[in-house]
Amino acid sequence: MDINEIKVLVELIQSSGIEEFEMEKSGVRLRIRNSRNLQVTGVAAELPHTIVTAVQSQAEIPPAEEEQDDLYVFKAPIVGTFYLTPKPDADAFVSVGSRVSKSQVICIIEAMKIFNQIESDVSGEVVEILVENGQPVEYGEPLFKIRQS
Amino acid sequence: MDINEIKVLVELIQSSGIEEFEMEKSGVRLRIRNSRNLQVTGVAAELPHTIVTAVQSQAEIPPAEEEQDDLYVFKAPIVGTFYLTPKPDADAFVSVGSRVSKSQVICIIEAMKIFNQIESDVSGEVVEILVENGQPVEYGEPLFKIRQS
Amino acid sequence: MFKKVLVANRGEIALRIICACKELGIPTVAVYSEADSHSLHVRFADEAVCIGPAKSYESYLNIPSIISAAEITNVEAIHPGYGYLAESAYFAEVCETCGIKFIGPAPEIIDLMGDKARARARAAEVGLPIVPGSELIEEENRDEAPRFAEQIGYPLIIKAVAGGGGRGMRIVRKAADLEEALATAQSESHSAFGSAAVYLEKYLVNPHHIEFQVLGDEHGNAIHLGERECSVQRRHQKLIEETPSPIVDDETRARLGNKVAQAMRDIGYQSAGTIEFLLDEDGEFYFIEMNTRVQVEHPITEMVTGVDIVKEQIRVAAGLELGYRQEDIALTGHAIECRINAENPENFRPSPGTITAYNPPGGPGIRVDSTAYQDWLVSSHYDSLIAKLVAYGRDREEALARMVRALDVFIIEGIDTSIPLHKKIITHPEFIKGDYNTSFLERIGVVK
Amino acid sequence: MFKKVLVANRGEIALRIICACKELGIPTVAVYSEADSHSLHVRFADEAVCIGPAKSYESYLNIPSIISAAEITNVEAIHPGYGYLAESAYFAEVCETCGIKFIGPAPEIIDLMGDKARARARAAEVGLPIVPGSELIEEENRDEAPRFAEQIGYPLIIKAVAGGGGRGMRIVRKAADLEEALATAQSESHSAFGSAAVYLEKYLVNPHHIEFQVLGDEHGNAIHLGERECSVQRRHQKLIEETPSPIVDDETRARLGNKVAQAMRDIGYQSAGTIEFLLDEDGEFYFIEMNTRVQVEHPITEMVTGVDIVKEQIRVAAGLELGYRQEDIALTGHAIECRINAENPENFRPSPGTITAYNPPGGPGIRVDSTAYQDWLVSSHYDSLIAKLVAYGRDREEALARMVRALDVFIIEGIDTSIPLHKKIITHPEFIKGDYNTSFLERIGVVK
Repeated sequence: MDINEIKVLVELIQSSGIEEFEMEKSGVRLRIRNSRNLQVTGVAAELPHTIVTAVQSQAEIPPAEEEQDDLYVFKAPIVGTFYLTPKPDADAFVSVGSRVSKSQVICIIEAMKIFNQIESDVSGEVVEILVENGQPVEYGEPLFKIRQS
Repeated sequence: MDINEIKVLVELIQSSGIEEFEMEKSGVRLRIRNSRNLQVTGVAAELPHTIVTAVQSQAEIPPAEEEQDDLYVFKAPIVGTFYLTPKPDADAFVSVGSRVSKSQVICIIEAMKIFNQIESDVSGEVVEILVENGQPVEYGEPLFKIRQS
Repeated sequence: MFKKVLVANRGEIALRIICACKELGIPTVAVYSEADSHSLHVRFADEAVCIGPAKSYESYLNIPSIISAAEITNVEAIHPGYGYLAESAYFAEVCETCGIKFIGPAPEIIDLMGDKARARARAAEVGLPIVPGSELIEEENRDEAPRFAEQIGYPLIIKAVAGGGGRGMRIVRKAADLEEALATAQSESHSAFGSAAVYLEKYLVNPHHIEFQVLGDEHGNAIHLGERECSVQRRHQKLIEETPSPIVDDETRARLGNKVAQAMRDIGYQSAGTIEFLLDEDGEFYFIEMNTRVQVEHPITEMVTGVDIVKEQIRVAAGLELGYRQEDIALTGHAIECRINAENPENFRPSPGTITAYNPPGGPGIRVDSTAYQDWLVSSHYDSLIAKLVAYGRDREEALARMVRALDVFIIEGIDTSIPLHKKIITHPEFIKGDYNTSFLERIGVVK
Repeated sequence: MFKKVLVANRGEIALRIICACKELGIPTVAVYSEADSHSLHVRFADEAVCIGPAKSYESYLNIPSIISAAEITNVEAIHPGYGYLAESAYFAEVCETCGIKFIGPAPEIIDLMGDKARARARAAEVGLPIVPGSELIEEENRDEAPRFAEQIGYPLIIKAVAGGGGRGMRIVRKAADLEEALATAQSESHSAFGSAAVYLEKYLVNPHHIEFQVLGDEHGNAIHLGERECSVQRRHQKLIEETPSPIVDDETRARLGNKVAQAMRDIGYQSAGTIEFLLDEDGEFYFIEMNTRVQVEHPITEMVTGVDIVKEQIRVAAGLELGYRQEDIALTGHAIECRINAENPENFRPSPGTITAYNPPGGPGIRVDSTAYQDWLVSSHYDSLIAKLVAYGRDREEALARMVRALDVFIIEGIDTSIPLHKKIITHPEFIKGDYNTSFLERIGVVK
């Protein structure tokens, strides 16, 4: 973070009417509070009120895992090829809307010619399947969204 | 972060009407609070009042140029050797407490064997002499503090 | 040539291999742990697969995970770098079974060289000088020990056959101490490794650690690229290496180098490798072990020979002939490497953390191999090597002068590094004279 | 050797000189403008003196300020780098008067080579081939112009004696156009320079720009370090240079190089310098000018010869003999330089601003000369060169492959750079074949 970046920030905050600004970036902590009444005449105009807390990260970092409400993101525990069915023509282990219970097999990941049965570690309802059948997945790749219950 | 950056920040915050500014960056902590009411029309406008607290980490950075009140810092306009007297045994052009007027010679800077008479560009009282007689000075090096009047 | 290569490593060596592949026109796949998602080897590979959490044994040592990554990305070969799985015969075998070329020697060779006793025996067979040693000493022939000891001479060292990490080892300086030392070593070995078998070996006092770089192909060719002087060590960790060694002359280099190359042809060695020797005060070389992989300090050899060792290693793994014959190899000038570690330069404690400023040196004769950058978090999960700084000059004096100024202008802030330690060593009068052996850092008081 | 040297420059060349001084054990003084207070040349010099505000003519071109800085720091010599005061005979004279050694040739030589007509005449005297040209054409002998033109042949170019920047220049392709072109050139010259004197010169169509590096000392020695191919130019600005030239063979190099070295001995040239030639389609070389200073692209010559040109330049300025004879010089391998500029790669507009991420490439064969760093503000006051990227390889193919991968992994964010343009050029089939001349960038459509 250099002076130009800070300058831009300050100008930004000034013009936006932000009251308070805090920032932390690899060794740099920045906090700006702006309590003036800007060009407000007379009456009690409500001040814009924004609190920004920016934790700087690099662009390529994947977006934060959303754990809104009770949505649980089930991630690949191993690297390999993702299958929703036990064999090519069989039914899928689960589909959107399925109820799964803890320890239930929800997919297969093939690694080194071995078909590893992957068990759910929560109980709930499958809300979304994030990877297509037959696709390669890396460690930690989100596979399912499950609404826990 | 050096003095120029801080200066830019201070000027920016002062003119922007931001009330409080804090910053911490690898060994440098900065906090700026600005409590003036800007562009206040009519009544006794409070003087701008800025408090700068800069804790410098690097030894080689020159101390912050203080522009408190009406103290003017007169800086070397050229590189060379600084002399307070016109010749070795003569009296000094000025000493602490001297009154100087604009265009009055206040020191000599020797450069390329030439003794350049350096004239003050303000009128006022010499409050402090920042460089010893016979010392080399670089461009922009603070030489005198002058209380303008 | 391979259509795609997976690099089963991290840090500077992973980037080094990626660069070699780029120069050969081969697309690459990086693998990485969750802690390394912002690493440069991930950024610069054509593809990248996360293979596990931060801990090495769950990621960089996780064979199923790495093989799976290779399979889902359809690579033809895996380069293991150094450390991690580079000297795992098992991993090389798994690669072979899965139809993936392991860029390194055959599993049997890795296996052979991983077993110190067998390696030593094989080295002797192919004509390399080995440290004089005894037969195995077990319970039944323990009374023959004094006779063995007389043959070898004192001082000698007792080593456990199954040993490692100094356990089961005893230095014996005179005959009177043999009996007791043997008993202690055997019982230590028995409790540590379940075997009381030990052997005696000539003990080399303050030797030099000198190693020869070799390259072999599957067409029966093998050459050596001269030696590296690696005697600046702290607890058997190399800190500074240089080539040529200040105490090896051209005649010795040619004689021993040719012996080493012939040994590689006899063994059928088909990759890059390093033969490590100890050189004692009488000027005798003794084989100690062979590293069947690319070495951390390979860049100094690249600087003085002009041979790109990693590219050659990949080329020969793909079945091509070596690009050089022995007569093409000439050592020109001098090169030194300093391993810049994230550690306190006095107590050597690792110093993980975020690098707040990073600016490597450049200019003539300077090479930096690193994946460090400003804002990079040096993780406490992995080793502390953050940059290899190499200085090359027309002679040793110029190389040293360049190293000093490069250390001077190398900016790394936010963490402690070994840079101040390197400056101390490089400017030490004895180092400048080239007068140092493996006891050097202790002698000058850097290591207590 | 000098006790202390002042570096009268900024940017990468200032740091290059500081590094050379460090290697020679000479303390340095940096000078800097107010805009450069955070520059690396200031950080790495032993002392630093602020000499004026940002504008170059008030700081880096401010002779009294620089001489004063030299006096207050008691330096023995000043290295001018390239650009700024490097080819100011007046500055060299002032240094001499003040008892400070100017690291460069004598003022008279700078003066001579700064005057194109005199330089050309002197070059012819010392046996260098010059472009066939006419006598001066003024009002009184204008009617002789057609005869001169016949001698030279078409196409030819009319040049103003006092000229520069293309004014007073006209290309004439056939005799019928001569009369009118001459009139226009003369009136243009008269109004621009106050003199209507012009001359005719053979016009070289799409020539190569090839220059020879020379080194001389005050003991009568002078050698050449081979040539550099500098034909990749945009508006006479070099972008990429390489050595050896893909179209100069060993015999030609030796023949012309020896001629150049002999010319330097005849002139009594006592520093580093560059003799620039145009090479036409018939394989003829023509002297165009001499640069009496270290050249931007000197690193590629250092890579293939192993000679540290800046250190040699300082050594000979201190009165020492050249460290090399001609027979010590051999060109080994191949080197290429890309000038990385802070500019838009398409419209070439400068792109000053803060560098938000900076990570130069490393690994085998890569050299970076730069003072850039993350968080550095590239000022709009100075030229846009922010890094010189040099790739060395055992042959041209390896050097090219390394350059491509180095460009690939060179991270500069926050400003535009010429990196994408370099990638386009380096991977262009004609460039790869080595088939290019000064019209190359226009021909491939990079420059309109």
